[in-house]
Amino acid sequence: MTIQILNGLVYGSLLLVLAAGLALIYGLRRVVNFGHGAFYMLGAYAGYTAAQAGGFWAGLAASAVVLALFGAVLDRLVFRALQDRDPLVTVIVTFGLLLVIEDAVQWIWGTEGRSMDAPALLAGSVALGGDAFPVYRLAVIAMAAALTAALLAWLHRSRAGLFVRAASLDPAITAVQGVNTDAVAMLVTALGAALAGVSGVIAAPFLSLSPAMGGQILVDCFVVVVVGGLGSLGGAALAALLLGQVQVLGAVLLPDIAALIPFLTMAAVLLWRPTGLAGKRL
Amino acid sequence: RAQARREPIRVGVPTSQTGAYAVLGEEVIRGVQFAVDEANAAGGIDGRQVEFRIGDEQSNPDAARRAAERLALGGHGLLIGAISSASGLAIAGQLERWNALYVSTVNKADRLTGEACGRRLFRANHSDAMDLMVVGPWLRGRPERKWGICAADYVWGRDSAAGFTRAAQDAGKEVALSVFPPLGTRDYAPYISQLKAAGLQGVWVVLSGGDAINFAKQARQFGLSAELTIVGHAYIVPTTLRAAGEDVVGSYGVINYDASLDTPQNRRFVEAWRRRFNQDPGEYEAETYTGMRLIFEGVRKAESTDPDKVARAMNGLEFESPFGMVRMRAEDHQLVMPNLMGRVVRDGGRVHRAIEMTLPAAEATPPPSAACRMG
Amino acid sequence: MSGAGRIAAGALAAAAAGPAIAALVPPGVLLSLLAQACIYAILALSVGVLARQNGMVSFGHAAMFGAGAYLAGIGLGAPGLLPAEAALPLAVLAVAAVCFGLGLIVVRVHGIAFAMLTLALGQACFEAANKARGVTGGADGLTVALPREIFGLPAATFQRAEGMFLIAWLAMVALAALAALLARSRFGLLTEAIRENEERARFLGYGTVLPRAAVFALSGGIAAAGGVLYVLYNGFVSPETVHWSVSGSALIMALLGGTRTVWGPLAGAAVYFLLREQLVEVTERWLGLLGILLVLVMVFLPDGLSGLPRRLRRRHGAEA
Amino acid sequence: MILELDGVHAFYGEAHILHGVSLAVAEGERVALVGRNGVGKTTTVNAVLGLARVRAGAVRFHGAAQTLPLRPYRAARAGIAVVVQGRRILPNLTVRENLLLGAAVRRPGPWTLASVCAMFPILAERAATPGTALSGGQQQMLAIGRALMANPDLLILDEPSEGLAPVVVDELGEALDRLATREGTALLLIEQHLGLIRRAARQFHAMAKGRIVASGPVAGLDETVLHEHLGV
Amino acid sequence: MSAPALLARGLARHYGGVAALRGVDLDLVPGEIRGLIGPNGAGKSTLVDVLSGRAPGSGGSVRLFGQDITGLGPAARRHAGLARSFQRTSIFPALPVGAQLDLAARRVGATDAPRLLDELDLARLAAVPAEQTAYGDQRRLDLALALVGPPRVLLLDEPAAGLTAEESLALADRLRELARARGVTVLLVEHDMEVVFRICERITVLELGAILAEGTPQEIRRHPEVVRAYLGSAAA
Ligand SMILES: Nc1ncnc2c1ncn2[C@@H]1O[C@H](COP(=O)(O)OP(=O)(O)OP(=O)(O)O)[C@@H](O)[C@H]1O
Ligand SMILES: Nc1ncnc2c1ncn2[C@@H]1O[C@H](COP(=O)(O)OP(=O)(O)OP(=O)(O)O)[C@@H](O)[C@H]1O
Ligand SMILES: [Mg+2]
Ligand SMILES: [Mg+2]
Repeated sequence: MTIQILNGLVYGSLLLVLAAGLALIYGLRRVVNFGHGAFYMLGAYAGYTAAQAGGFWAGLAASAVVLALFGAVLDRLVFRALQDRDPLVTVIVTFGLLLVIEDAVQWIWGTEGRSMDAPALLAGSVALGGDAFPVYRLAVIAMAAALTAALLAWLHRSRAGLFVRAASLDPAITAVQGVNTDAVAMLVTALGAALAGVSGVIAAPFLSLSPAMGGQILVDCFVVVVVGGLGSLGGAALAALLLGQVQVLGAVLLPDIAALIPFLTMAAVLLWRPTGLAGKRL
Repeated sequence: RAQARREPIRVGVPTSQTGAYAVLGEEVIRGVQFAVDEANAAGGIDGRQVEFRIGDEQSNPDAARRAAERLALGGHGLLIGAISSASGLAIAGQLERWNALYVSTVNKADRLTGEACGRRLFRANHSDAMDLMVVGPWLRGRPERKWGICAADYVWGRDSAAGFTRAAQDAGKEVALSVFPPLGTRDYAPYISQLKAAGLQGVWVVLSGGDAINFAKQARQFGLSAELTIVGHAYIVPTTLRAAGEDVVGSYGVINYDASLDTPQNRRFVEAWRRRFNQDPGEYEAETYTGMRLIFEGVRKAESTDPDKVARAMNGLEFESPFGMVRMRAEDHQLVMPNLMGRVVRDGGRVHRAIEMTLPAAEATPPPSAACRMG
Repeated sequence: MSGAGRIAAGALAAAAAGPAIAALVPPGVLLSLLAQACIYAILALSVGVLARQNGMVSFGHAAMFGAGAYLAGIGLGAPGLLPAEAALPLAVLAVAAVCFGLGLIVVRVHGIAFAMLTLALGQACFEAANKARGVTGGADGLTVALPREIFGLPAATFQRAEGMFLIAWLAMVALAALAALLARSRFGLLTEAIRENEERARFLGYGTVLPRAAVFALSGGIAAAGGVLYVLYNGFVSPETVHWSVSGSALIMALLGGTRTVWGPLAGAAVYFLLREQLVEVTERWLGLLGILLVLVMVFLPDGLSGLPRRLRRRHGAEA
Repeated sequence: MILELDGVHAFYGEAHILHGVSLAVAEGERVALVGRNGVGKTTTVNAVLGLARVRAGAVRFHGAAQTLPLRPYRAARAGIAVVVQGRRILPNLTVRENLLLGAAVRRPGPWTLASVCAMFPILAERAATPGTALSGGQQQMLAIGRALMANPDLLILDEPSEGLAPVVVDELGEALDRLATREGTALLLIEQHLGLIRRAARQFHAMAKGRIVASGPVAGLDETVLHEHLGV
Repeated sequence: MSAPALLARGLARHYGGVAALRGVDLDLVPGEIRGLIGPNGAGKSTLVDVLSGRAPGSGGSVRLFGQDITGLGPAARRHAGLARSFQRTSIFPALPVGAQLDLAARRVGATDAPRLLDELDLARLAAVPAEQTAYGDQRRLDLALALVGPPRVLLLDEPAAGLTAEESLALADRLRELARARGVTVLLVEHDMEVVFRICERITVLELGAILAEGTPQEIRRHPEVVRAYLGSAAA
């Protein structure tokens, strides 16, 4: 059972990094980013290509940089133009982005699945409770924990973090205080996209790459962000870990409805607390 | 009359260019393309050139219906190549209305040649029932006694799991644990951990596409594939091998077709294919090619491209294919063909499949289903 | 009540346009596409009604659409049980009734969270359709054989493009007129008020849950009606019809058209559906192209297509 | 001049609200802007902030003409702080964080967390509670404190007395007076409360229908003028 | 003597650790206009919220003309004859001003909506969506939504805030008229002392969630505690 809890933690950690990006972008731009899964995929493929030349860590870095640039450009060209619009409009726009990215990835990398190796440093497995557990999976947990801690500290301890939180609550009033909210939003969208990219690379060594990978994980990611309370990072973290556990336990204990478990969890949480676990933003 | 003779043969290919099955769609298109080019290079079929047109079925039966409709009503009424069984079934219901025929080359659902069978509906690939026919004889020769099953949780996975369980019991084996991960599961770790903990000697894996790749990778990382025998249904296919070859070395599986199949027709086919694509043909490519050969022979026999007449001509038709001489059974429109069992091996740097057992066509094809009543 | 008169006149004119279109378009692929576009327009209409009256964005309407289709399909498949004339309306009513009950609970959730909740419920239906093989045929789908006659019309009428286009067109016009009348009614005004400020509506003495649930039920019923037509036309329904991507398409259609007007979603559905079909024809890279078009349209047309006339008029006015 | 509006025409969407408003506030000047509901007082502020669209005319900060459309953060960076109408406290930030946000432009000056809290002690008491958990009047104090944190050259207040208890209004009047005399901060005060206007402002402009219709010293705000523009 | 219009006993409410109301009693005679004043944060809005059913109280009971309405929701209280306005404007932003009043009137079978529109100078805005009107217009609309009927008991949370002095006085006169002619009972929370002193026969002063004083305007004006904590120069 310890192994299963650990398994749940691994998937939860991955979701956590991915969902953090989604929550950030939602917080700042009120954009329910349907393209987030596509960002994740794009990050994975970009990382894959870079990793072939320079190894896993180069892939990770490259993916973060490429996706951050992509996010910044997107924010400047599209999200900013949409900032005063009905948030629903942006849903369609991000859905459009999703189509464009998926198509582009298929075009560039083809439709066949690919796989990427874990870095040599983290290959192999360790004995845990008398059973082998891949080292890389433990590293995923560690990477996610470190990233989340850094992000939370930044948001709640730094001046920039204060501006980010303020801008996500009321951009107009924040701007009136002298904060360049456009720049803040661009930074945050870039950061959110980079997080998606990074999680794509983190996932690659154990979940493999395919043009469908983004769509599959997107729904889980939405579940996490909504269950956590829209735009709340702490809530999303909690929800990601919860979902990871619930999925594993569901697979083991209630196999017949395993596919429904994320949805049932979400429905249950929302009916109990309509605004999600955190109930407020950021 | 001479005019009519030169009328081209128009084949419609409603297949997945987008969506979950786009990879398979590429294979189908390669199979069609190859067959068409080969026929045209040989001066056409009875002097008729062959044309084909693709419609994107988007891995979705609703879109498949529209794609096929557009092809059929636009004059490409000889249809081939939809991916999912549901797409095949959605098309099957409309064939009369469109005056079209459909040859399945990927759909595996038994229903297609069972309850849903029809005058204009043909299958040139292996059904699920056929795949399970090879498992029994193979299991008998194996030492493993205690088996587990890991199957995708939908019709195909459930049917295959049930079939395997029956075959195992007939062979005097035990199925101790069955797990059914949902389709599109990303992380198989919880299932792998369960399989490991159950003290099994072998696992029957019913996963395809990205699911198969994920499972293969994770099974190796957790040491599952090293500990016990893995046997798969549509699992050790070329796409899995290309993406995760190292991870499936040593795994067994049903193989519907392999380039090493030893028939004279296949040797010719593989040689030409390699020249053209610089790689070996896989099952969907070979089966789609076979389906195209069926259409060509049907047209030749009917001396017409009218789908109605071609469909009639296909009944009981025997023709040469990479599988050897095969026959389109009139009772249920299933192509009677052999089936194989094999293993992934590495020799030198190359990872490929080696055939371990061949079940001849007569044994590999179960008798026609009683549920099929040809209209 | 001149407003209601206008709606009736508009509906009659639109209804009359149906046979005209059917006469102008040669039977074939295009007419079949138009018939399907009408069916999806009904689905988009249902999403639009919910968005307009309740301010609720559904990501699960494929479930109601699919439920209508499955229930009708199952009803038609068991002719001994029910005559088709009863099975079809019952399918719609059953979905509406379930939606009403569900609505009493789910309308407490707002905004994006509501969208996600409907997504969850929709996916639950998708899984159920996949799992309940005995009833639905599972992933391979349900093949439905129509009885010889339904409502006195030969089955072929429903399965041929000429027949289905007219039926779907008239159904679409009738349902849209119904939605428009609702929007103008006092009940419509009340639901809009609740949409705008639920708390204040309560302080004005209104219960807010029942009206919202009623709109949810109406919307579900409209979607189910679309589903019934779908299964009549295709003779087939599979879980993909219930998948969230269909809900997503319906939402895109509704928003593309604009949910401020009742007819917006209809226009959105027609444009989106036909555009997509056209792009699929033209290029293998249709997905990316569709994506780019969506982005451009939404960036440049804030209120969707239904905002276009007003924008044009304004531009015109500015020039004059 | 810290702030100059020159023939400004401002819009919300297509609605033309300001029809050529000209108005200037010099260093240390104390100006009141009065007028009935809906004449465009708030819109004038919003034009300065870029929250209403300026389509014609010029807006200058410290003599520098601003490019249009005006970005909302320009005014703050030019040393103009605003207490907006309706308070607009950020709900999930604490009282302290709301105040720190006011200091986003980091201008040096007498106003710090400590001195603002000295002026409104309740803000220190409730420093760690969310901003919207304050009562209406407390939120108004927070909004004023937030604006002061910017150490502005010009403080614009849009109906700051709304919701404040009479004693607090007295104190506010005194504080604004002090602010103007001791720190030399210029004031632009939009108010209905005559006592506060008299206390804090020296000049007035009266608005009607999107235009400035009268100006003069506050001392000269006699009954007839008031009745005409404010309806007293 | 008939039952009191509004009778509250021991009303309490906590926000986390903050006790916003600590056992407040209130008796309103039918047709009375009661002023409720007190420093910012004294608990006035909280009291209105508890009375109107917006926030659950953590103790105490409320009776409306003898009927126990303690457990009822806002809609039921409106039917029982209790209406309120909001300190933070609460209207229907996208709906036209006139339609909002119709809606409010219809539920209680009132016919005075058109007259109210006129009297509150909203008639010219009848077809304009509320979000496009000025702040003061929105404040008056909020007020109008509470006034239709008129209700038997009216809870007003700073109705004069954001109004011009002239409008405030007109409002005061109108409330007095309502009370006299229609017997409406009013609880008026207001910081504009001119309005309060003009129309209230009795005034309750709240501080720190408890009643500090109660009396006639003259008494309150002279109450040293009230002058120090609240009135300041307005006492003059
Ligand atoms: N978002 C908006 N869209 C369209 N028109 C608006 C909008 N906001 C305000 N208006 C209109 O602009 C005009 C001026 O409004 P403004 O808020 O500037 O008035 P004001 O003088 O500040 O009034 P008040 O004393 O009530 O605050 C009003 O007639 C109002 O109807
Ligand atoms: N949501 C909340 N969470 C925590 N504390 C709150 C909340 N709402 C109000 N309070 C506190 O309760 C107390 C009473 O607030 P209330 O709004 O009733 O005051 P008030 O008398 O209406 O003041 P004002 O005249 O400023 O409107 C205040 O100290 C306030 O800070
Ligand atoms: Mg104003
Ligand atoms: Mg208050």
